[in-house]
Amino acid sequence: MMNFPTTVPTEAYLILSAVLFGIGAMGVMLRKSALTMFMSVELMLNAVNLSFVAFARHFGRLDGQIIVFFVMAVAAAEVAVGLAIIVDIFRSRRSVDIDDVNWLRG
Amino acid sequence: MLEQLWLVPVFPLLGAVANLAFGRQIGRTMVSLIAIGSVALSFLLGVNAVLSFMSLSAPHGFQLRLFDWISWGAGSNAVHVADIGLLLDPLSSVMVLVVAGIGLLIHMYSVGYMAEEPGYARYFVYLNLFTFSMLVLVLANNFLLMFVGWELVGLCSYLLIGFWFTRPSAAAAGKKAFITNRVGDFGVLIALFLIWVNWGTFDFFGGPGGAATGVFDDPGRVLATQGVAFAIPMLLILGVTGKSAQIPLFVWLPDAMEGPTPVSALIHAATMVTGGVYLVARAHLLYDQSPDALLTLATIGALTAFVAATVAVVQTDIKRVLAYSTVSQLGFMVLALGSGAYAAAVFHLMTHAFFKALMFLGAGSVIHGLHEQQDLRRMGGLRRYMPVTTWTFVVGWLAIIGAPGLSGFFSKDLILARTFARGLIDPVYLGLYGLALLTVGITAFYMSRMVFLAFFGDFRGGVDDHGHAVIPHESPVSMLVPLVVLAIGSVIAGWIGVPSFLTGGTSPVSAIEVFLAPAVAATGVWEGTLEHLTEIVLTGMSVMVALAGASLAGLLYLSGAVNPVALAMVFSPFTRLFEARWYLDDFYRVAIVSNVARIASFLASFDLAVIGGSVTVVVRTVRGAGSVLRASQAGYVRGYAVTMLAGAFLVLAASWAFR
Amino acid sequence: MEFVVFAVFAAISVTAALFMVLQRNAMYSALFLVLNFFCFAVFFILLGAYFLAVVQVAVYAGAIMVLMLFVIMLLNVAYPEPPDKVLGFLRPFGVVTAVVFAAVLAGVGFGSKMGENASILPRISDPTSGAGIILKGVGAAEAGHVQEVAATLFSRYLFPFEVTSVLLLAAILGASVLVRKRTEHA
Amino acid sequence: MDGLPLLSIVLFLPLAGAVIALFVPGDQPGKSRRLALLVSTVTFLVSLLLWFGFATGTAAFQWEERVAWLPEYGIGYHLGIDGISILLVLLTTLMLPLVILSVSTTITTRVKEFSVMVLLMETAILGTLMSLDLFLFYIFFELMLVPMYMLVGIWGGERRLYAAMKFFLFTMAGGVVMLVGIIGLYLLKGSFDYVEILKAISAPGGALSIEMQLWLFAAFALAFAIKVPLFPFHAWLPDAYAEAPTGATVIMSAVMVKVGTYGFLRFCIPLFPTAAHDAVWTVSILATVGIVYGALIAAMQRDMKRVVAYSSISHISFVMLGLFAMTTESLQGSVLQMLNHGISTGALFLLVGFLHERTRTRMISDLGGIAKVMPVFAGVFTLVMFSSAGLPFTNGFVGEFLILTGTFKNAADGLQPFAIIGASGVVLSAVYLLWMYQRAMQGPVNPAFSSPDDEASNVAGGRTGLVLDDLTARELIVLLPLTALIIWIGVYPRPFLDRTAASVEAISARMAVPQSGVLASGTGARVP
Repeated sequence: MMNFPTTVPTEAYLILSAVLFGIGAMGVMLRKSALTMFMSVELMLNAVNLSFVAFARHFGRLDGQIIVFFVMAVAAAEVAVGLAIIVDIFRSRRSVDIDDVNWLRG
Repeated sequence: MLEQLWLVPVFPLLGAVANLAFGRQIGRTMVSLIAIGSVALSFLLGVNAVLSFMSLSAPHGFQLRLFDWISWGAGSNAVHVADIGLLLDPLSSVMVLVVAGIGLLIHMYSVGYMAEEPGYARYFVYLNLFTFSMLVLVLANNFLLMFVGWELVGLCSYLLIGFWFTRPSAAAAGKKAFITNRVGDFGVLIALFLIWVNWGTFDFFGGPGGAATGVFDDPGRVLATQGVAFAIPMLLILGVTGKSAQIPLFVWLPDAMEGPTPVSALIHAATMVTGGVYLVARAHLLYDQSPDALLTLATIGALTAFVAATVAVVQTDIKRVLAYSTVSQLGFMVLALGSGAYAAAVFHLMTHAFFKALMFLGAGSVIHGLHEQQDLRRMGGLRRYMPVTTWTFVVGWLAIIGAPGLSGFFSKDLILARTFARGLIDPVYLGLYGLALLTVGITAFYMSRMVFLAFFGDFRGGVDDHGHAVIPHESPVSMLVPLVVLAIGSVIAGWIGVPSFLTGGTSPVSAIEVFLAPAVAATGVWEGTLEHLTEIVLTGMSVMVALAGASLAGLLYLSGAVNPVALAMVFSPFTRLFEARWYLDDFYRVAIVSNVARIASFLASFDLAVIGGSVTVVVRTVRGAGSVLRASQAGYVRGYAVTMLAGAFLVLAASWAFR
Repeated sequence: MEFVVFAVFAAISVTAALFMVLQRNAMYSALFLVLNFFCFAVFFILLGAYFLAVVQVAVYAGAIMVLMLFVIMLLNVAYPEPPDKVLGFLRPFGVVTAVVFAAVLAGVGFGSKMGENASILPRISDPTSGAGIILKGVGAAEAGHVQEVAATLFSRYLFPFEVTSVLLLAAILGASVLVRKRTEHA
Repeated sequence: MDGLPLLSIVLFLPLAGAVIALFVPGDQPGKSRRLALLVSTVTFLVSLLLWFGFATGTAAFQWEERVAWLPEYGIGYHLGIDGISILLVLLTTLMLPLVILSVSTTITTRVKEFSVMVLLMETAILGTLMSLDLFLFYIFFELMLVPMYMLVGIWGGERRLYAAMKFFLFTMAGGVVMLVGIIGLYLLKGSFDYVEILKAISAPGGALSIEMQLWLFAAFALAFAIKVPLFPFHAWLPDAYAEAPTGATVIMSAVMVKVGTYGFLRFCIPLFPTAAHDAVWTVSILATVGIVYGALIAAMQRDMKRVVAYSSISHISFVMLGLFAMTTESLQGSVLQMLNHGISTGALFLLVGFLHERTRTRMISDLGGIAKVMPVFAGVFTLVMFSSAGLPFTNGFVGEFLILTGTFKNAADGLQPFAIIGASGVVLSAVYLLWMYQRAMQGPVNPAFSSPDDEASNVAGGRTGLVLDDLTARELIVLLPLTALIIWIGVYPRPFLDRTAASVEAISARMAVPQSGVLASGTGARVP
């Protein structure tokens, strides 16, 4: 039987967090659907949350957890406004393809 | 009553303010009453103040400080650059009486002269304002307040010359007068800086409430720095040449005749143009320090007197003859100042105020009677149509050419005598005396020419430019009364300066000089006095010269013995020079005005091209860089996401590498 | 035991994440994301953040994802994406960038050696210095209790907490303005 | 009254008004205009308390307010005024209601936004004048740009966007460099608080090294020189002044550019005395060039507004000359001249605006004989013109005379030539102003215009072309305070000079220019 550590080291959480963050980032870059991009952003946010909580345990302080609350609040706000924008774009373009939305071209 | 001195300038100011505020509503009678009443009150208070002042024992001057002006701080930190205060001394006494007195007469005259004028109230506002400003100028107790009056009279002059501002020539003349004066004021301004730096005060005299030591309490302070002792008088001379229309800045005065004639009489003959003379007389203690400055002044005066007289010979406009005559007479005053005979200058200033105002008003009466005709060639024989005007004018004529017994005789001879006396010490002055004597002859000539052409012979102006018949008529009584008063003044004003060789007094100087002495007596060592016999000879000479000039005019224009046109042909190089006014205007136009304009237009295009252009270059550069960079802004969200992530990656990698 | 749980759920979450990202159907992506959020809740429990775990399920898996699904169904765009025409080069480039980035992040995690002395972040040397809320001597397991969290949130972080409410209010207003039916003058 | 935070009230009243104005419905222009007028008037009335309560004879800051803001960076909310700022604060609070009242017939679109922007501008300007914290000062300094950009860009003339952008970029560029200077100063002295920094610098051994002073001085001076604008940084001015709507031009010329001169006096000179002293010649040359240059170019302009714009460069250069002569007289003159310039230039722009409103042209050649048609207008114009030309018994004379005398007095730095050349600017100002007056206001009446009285009078043909009414009651109300101040300051400037004296003397003492030719002990009076 392998000799598993009894507690999971903080590094493990950080690596997991990095991997999930990378996957999320990949989603933002690969997906053309605004909705899926949005979900990928949520995934990235959660990955960051994970490392905050891991650090909180590591340093024995609550501040990391508190930050997660704020991130969640921001995420909620972001989702509300972001989805509203997507709905708005869909109304005018009948599409959520992000590449159609390039009016800000310089 | 001396404490009420401040009311003397304030009344005209109140009159101006009242007419400015209500002049358009209250009707012409009220406007005239307010305007004349305020000046009359001012005159009466002035007389009263002068009498009170003379009754003081051994008076040098009376100083009345009114309120702080440019000053700040309190206690030991207080700084008094200048305060508002008045000074009454013999010099300002004479000036106040002249200004308020002549001013009063001209206000009265204007009622008739300007009766048909739409801008009636405006005219009297300006005239009252001028009286106020001139009184401030002569009553100020410090240089800065005097400069205020000095500038304000320039303003009023501008406003009144341009009174008929819809005439382009009037508007241009007003501007020319103001700007030319400003050039002169530039010199005064620098002189004021020097005074402040050297004395730390502008007060003429120290006294309670002001500086402990005034400029004139310690005029020798500048002797320590020789340059300053010369510079201040020279800079003030620049102002004098502007205000008193001397070479090289006299060009504005003939143009100033665009204004209404009473204005020409008051401002451009009797009072404002004598401001420069007053300034030098007031500051004579500074001039006494610098013989060089005095000589400059005398030379300017003599040359101006001569040049202006020669130009006057060829003028055909009655007002222009008088204008050049004024310049010439001011030249005499300045010559007197330059000779150190300040009292003589002030004396001539006073007599000149009477007879020149008289002649201007007479000319105004003529113009009025001829329906705005000013050309001498279309006058003639007016004595039959307007007798009062003619005979008062003749009095003025006799006074100015120096007919014995009249005012001009005494004052002009005093100047000649003093210049001659100075010449005994400094021979250059003998040359100036000769020039002045010649000018006396020319003066007699052109003045006689004018009188003969206008009032004698036959009337030549039967038809005006529009073909209407012109019948000359005498002016209304309101215009004639001032003429008569001034004519009387032109006769008797000189009697306060009768030389002692005629009165048989023991004093070497005349009564007016005695009176003025506390204020203007030269402090130098070289004020010469002459033997009575010498004075008699000099007087005889000047009378002879004047007689010769008048006789020549009689031959040319009265008897017709010599044809003036033929004579002019003989002297054509000279007449052309005179008619071109010695080319001074042309010189200014070519050498200064056009060059300044050229520089200015160059700078304007420079500003547009270089200063503005440099901005354009920067803008172009930025815009070019922007158009390169904008290619990267394709507007694709995912593209931005990649860029962001790549950037974050680079930052991380960099911090990893350089950890 | 803890490690085993961690390993299992780590594998699930990574797999779910990959499926989410690679899935062309938005509806399926959303469901995989929900699964992912549950995994995160488990990690929070492992890390002693019990209250957060509850909130994670309630807010993320509950509220946010319901909102998303609602929008997906509202817009009825659960069709497969068309192939990428405009930014085709992004596909390999994006994958590479994301992988490298994740690797770098993970490298940072490995290299930090936090088990010994922290090199990335400063360790609080003196717990009594009062620079923050320090857990009172007990194990980290107690740290996630509601009481502790609340005490911190409503004392030291009171002001940001209040500001957050403003943010949420702004989001509500913004969202309602954006999705409002256009009136005639638009 | 002592307990009230008077400065904060004056400072934020306009801002509060702007916020309230935002809630006025956009289709009720009259309401927002009246609101703006009311708020700015109340602000002015409150600021009068500052004027009357101001203690003379002390250089200390008055009505100081100090609240820690970001204490870890030494940033505080620190307000206070002294003799240097009191006049400008009053000028600002006076000009703004006048501007709002003056534009009611010209600004007819987006009135609400206009009112908001003008009120915002008032707070920004007052903030720069009251701030005693460099960070706070910088915020207000940059805040000034925003409303002014809008005012020019939205309500301006044909090339408004070009002018607005030019103005914005110029001032912004200067401001950013100043920010670097401010941060540099913070790094050296550990505070953004002006009073603290001044104290630290004045302490023995606390002075900055000369290299440091020069760099920081240059950073500050660039921002202010652009704002003033000092030659050759004036490229933004003619376009901005000419294209802006009259109200904005007045705010800019009368008030906003004073922040530049004020900044020189408040920051550049006291904080970096050695560098300032080294810059005396440079600034004097630029100022003197500006005086003559502006005057000559003004004479060449065909647009009345541009004449006034260039004349404004010429006149503000007098202020700069006086500031850097650093004698008591010249500084007093400069501080007063800042006020005078605001009054005279502001009034001139207002008058040109009123004329433009009627004639629909500003080209001098298209006018002519206006004085005949609009006599009251011409009268006021004459007064203001002569005030601008520095005629005695108007405000311009007192200021310019003090500046030139004080500059001349500074023989130690050899500034006499500058005073003399500067004095020639007095001549030139008469040239271009009178020339403009002659061509626009005098001469035969242009047949394109006629007076409303013409029908009654016997003018041939009666009314022709545009009928030009004389000044209305509203316009007279706008001009009355300005003309009254022109005369008041000209005849009795003492209340103004007294208020500035102590602060000015503190600065001139700090700079310690050797004063030549000071009167020695007297030798007795002669006049009884």
